[in-house]
Amino acid sequence: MERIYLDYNATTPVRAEVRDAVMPFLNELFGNPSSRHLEGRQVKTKIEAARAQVAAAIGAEPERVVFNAGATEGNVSVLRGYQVNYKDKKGRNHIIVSGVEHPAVYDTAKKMAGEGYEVTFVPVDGEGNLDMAFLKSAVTERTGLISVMTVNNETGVIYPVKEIAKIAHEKGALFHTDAVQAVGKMPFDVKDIDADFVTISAHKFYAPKGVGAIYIKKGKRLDPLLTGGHQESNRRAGTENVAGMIAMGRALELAMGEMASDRERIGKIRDEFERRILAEVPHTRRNGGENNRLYTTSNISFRFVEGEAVQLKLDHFGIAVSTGSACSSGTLDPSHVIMAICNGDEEEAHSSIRFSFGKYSKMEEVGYVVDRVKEVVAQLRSFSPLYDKFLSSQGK
Amino acid sequence: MERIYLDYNATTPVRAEVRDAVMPFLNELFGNPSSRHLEGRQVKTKIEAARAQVAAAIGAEPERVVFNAGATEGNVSVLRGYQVNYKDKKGRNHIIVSGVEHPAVYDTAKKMAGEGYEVTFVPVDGEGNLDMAFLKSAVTERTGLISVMTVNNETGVIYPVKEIAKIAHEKGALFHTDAVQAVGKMPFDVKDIDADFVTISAHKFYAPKGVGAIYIKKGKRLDPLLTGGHQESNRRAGTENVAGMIAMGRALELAMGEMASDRERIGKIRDEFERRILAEVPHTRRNGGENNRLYTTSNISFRFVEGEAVQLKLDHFGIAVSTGSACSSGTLDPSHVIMAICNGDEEEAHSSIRFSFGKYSKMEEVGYVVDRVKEVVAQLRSFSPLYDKFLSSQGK
Amino acid sequence: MDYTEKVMDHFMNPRNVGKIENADAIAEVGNPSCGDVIKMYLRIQGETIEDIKFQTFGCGAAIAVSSQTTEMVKGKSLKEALDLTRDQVAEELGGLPPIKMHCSNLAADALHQAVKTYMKEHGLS
Amino acid sequence: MDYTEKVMDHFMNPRNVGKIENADAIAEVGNPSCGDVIKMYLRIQGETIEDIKFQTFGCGAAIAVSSQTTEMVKGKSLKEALDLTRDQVAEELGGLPPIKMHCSNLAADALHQAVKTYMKEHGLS
Ligand SMILES: Cc1ncc(COP(=O)(O)O)c(C=O)c1O
Ligand SMILES: Cc1ncc(COP(=O)(O)O)c(C=O)c1O
Repeated sequence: MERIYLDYNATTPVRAEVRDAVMPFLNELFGNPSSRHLEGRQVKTKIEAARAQVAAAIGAEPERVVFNAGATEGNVSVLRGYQVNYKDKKGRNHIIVSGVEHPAVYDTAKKMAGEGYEVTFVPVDGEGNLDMAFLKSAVTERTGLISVMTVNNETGVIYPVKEIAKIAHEKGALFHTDAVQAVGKMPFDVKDIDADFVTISAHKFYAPKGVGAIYIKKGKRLDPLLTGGHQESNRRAGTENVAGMIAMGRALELAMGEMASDRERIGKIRDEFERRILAEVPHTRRNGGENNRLYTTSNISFRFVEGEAVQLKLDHFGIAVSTGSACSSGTLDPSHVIMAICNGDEEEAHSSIRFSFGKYSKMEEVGYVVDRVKEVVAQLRSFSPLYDKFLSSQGK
Repeated sequence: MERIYLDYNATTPVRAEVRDAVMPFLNELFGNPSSRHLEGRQVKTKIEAARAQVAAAIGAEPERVVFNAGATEGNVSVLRGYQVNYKDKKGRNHIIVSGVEHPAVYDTAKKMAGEGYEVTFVPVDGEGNLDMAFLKSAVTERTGLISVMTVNNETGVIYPVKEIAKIAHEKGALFHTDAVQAVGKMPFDVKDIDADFVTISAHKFYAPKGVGAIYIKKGKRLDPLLTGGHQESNRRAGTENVAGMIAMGRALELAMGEMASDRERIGKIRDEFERRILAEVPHTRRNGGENNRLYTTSNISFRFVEGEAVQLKLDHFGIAVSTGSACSSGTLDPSHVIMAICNGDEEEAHSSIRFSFGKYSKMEEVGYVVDRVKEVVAQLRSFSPLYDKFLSSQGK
Repeated sequence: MDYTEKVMDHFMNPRNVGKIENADAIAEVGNPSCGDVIKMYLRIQGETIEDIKFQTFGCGAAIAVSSQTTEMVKGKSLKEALDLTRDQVAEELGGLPPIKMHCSNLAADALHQAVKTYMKEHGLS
Repeated sequence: MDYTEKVMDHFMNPRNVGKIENADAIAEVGNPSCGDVIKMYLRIQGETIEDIKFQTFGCGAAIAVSSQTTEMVKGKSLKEALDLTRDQVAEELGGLPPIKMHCSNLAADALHQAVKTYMKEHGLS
């Protein structure tokens, strides 16, 4: 049986058109873009075209796009590098990040807190929405950077980045958004948001892993993380991942043309799936408010059973899903995101599963997936001591 | 006519076997290696196999190899991260680097000098050899790191890294070598050298650009540059460049099998080329001693003419070479490497051309290249005011 | 993080799941906030574990470890049950991912706790 | 760093290269350590540049700029030569890479220096 992949938020397959675009760069177009000879110049021209494609997809000027090795590098670059915009560097060492950021922001900010930065984490409510009043009152004249993601990777919750950018700017702070889960999937315009820095990652929109980009607003700077080479206009040293850049440009170009129809089609599948799960599997809870969520994602807690067990059994039935984020799979703790949204109810946090849909998802698969989820959850509950206790407490 | 590529030190084409190895990862093997489902686990297994291939090529245990986005990231990671090995961090903020390092080390070290580190640059002589007495006397109890490349990218000069590692260790300093131009081309063994850190880059040995690795000796650590993900055993966060890693492993595996014969064959071509150039073009100088040099590289100064002009004309005749390093092409200054070796004679430095040979170089091409070099240099000299002055001074 | 075939077998087809009504000994270890709760039910005849069942809330490893543990002590003496170590269980399963060795490998603890309580209550030693 | 077709044409086929024996005016600018030396030789008749030649040590841009400059002033008056700017030369070439605008675009300087010296020596103004 064909497997059913429902982990598009973790990564996506490389689409055929993108693969085709890349092939010449694994063949005859092999020059180093920094080389002045024909082999180099040819490639240079192509990576500049890819830069223009990426820029167009986010409403930026091409020269404001800096390619890198992915959004982890992007996020770290922004957090580590933003201070160069402030003459009095010491005066702006307060950063504000949401409590549901990806580890590349969240853990990096935590580390910075141990290095003399003042870091404020903004909490979310049970639907995953940011406490905006808290955020507003946290901004001071010493705040240098506010970093809030556009779309959460675990829940799909969308954040009011335009409003937050305004709050930041009113106090002279810079605004960064990790737009990894947004770009290529929903309309996103750096100018409309008025973001100072934006990070994106190619492998979330059907291009290969290990390439991404930062948008840096005109007039703003980042102290480069990688030094010792003039590449990317002195903003990111190192021989370019040429094939990756080409792929990223092409993938975004394609994504732009298909965004509206994907949104419609994939959203319907996700909605139908979620409706059925919540209706047919008892003791479930959606993590993240129903609205104000990206159409790709459904994060569900199945009470009394542990997420990994559900995920493993579904895997056995040919269905790929994830517990929290793939990125936290090196630890045993539930992700800080789900913990935040579960209001500290760790049991519910341990019971969460993320289903994320994408280009190759089919409505016809929903029935099979729902049936398997029902079966797996029922089976695991049949010997769950927590479920047993719950039943007893209900007098059953 | 087919072009003749003589810029293998800048970058290499992806070889067919490597391309073949990569293809499945741009197709069905698309999972995120951090994912626990089948799609993820399959890929995880493969990147671990690639790690073992890389490790085998440098005599390391697989778990000591950390993949990254290339040697620029690798070099910066080492320079920025080594202090974590010293309890008294402030006590070991002296670093020693050679005066002929790649900008990723050289410029980064310069930047660190402006940030409170004490940095010593070790000079080279007219043949490109390190002043070992200077180096020895520069090491103190406060020296934390010595970084000397294994092979220079511009001249091919080979450095006595084993000896330098010993000098470092005697004073309790760590030793790093940028082995980008050595690994895959000549025998290289981290244990024999007793290096603490080694950086390598895939695109120098017929794999794609934008992927590399660091070797970190057992018991040694680097404070990670990229944080916020457990990848690479918490040593380098970020979704992996899977295709790149696979390519790198396969390319090194192939390189190991072919190293001896390549060395023999390519070395003969380089030697014949160099012999003829030095014999047939007057007023030339080899940058780098004749022996103790990698068999791939020939760096020649053509007095009275400027390097870029020579390079451009050769490009027009279908021959790709470089002036200094591709990496310094963003500036107009001759590279610090060639300057160092020319003993500050900037005219000679401006006149240097690097010819670097590789797998697809052919002995039959030497004649054509030598003829074109002769023609181009003669033509440019015909209207060089410096040549004119020289002739007058000779009474001609 | 790969599980061995044997872990997967015990996980997919856990042996001895459920409760024993009027069990002679019961013990529960772990707690939901750690992601693992293991409850053991024992029927004891003399010094022999006549029957054993478990309920587990936890990951694949926790379930497999519970199942494997019950198999290893069913029909064995209380003394043998006390001698069984976590490491023996893990070994019998062909190993566990390092990250799972500590947290999810709780079944032996639950077993020991149940047996010890039983022995105390029945004046055994 | 791409050169325009016209730059490449002047670079590959430079016009007016060489020296003029017994030139009426000569000037040299730049120095080898900058990577560019441009030397201009002028033959002047009355107020007209009858002939002009150059020698250049330098990159592609330096050579193209030299060649282009000589073409632009050959047969022109000294005044016109003095009015010619570096930017006009670059523009006539269809532009130069930004990094080359300053360093390699020295030919107009050499020309001006030669013309000014000539005018001083001949009491022109
Ligand atoms: C000696 C040396 N070190 C470092 C680098 C930089 O590595 P990368 O191109 O992977 O950034 C290069 C080549 O570019 C090199 O030749
Ligand atoms: C929201 C978000 N930010 C950052 C990242 C990290 O990006 P990358 O995988 O390119 O390192 C991810 C995904 O892994 C993500 O979902």
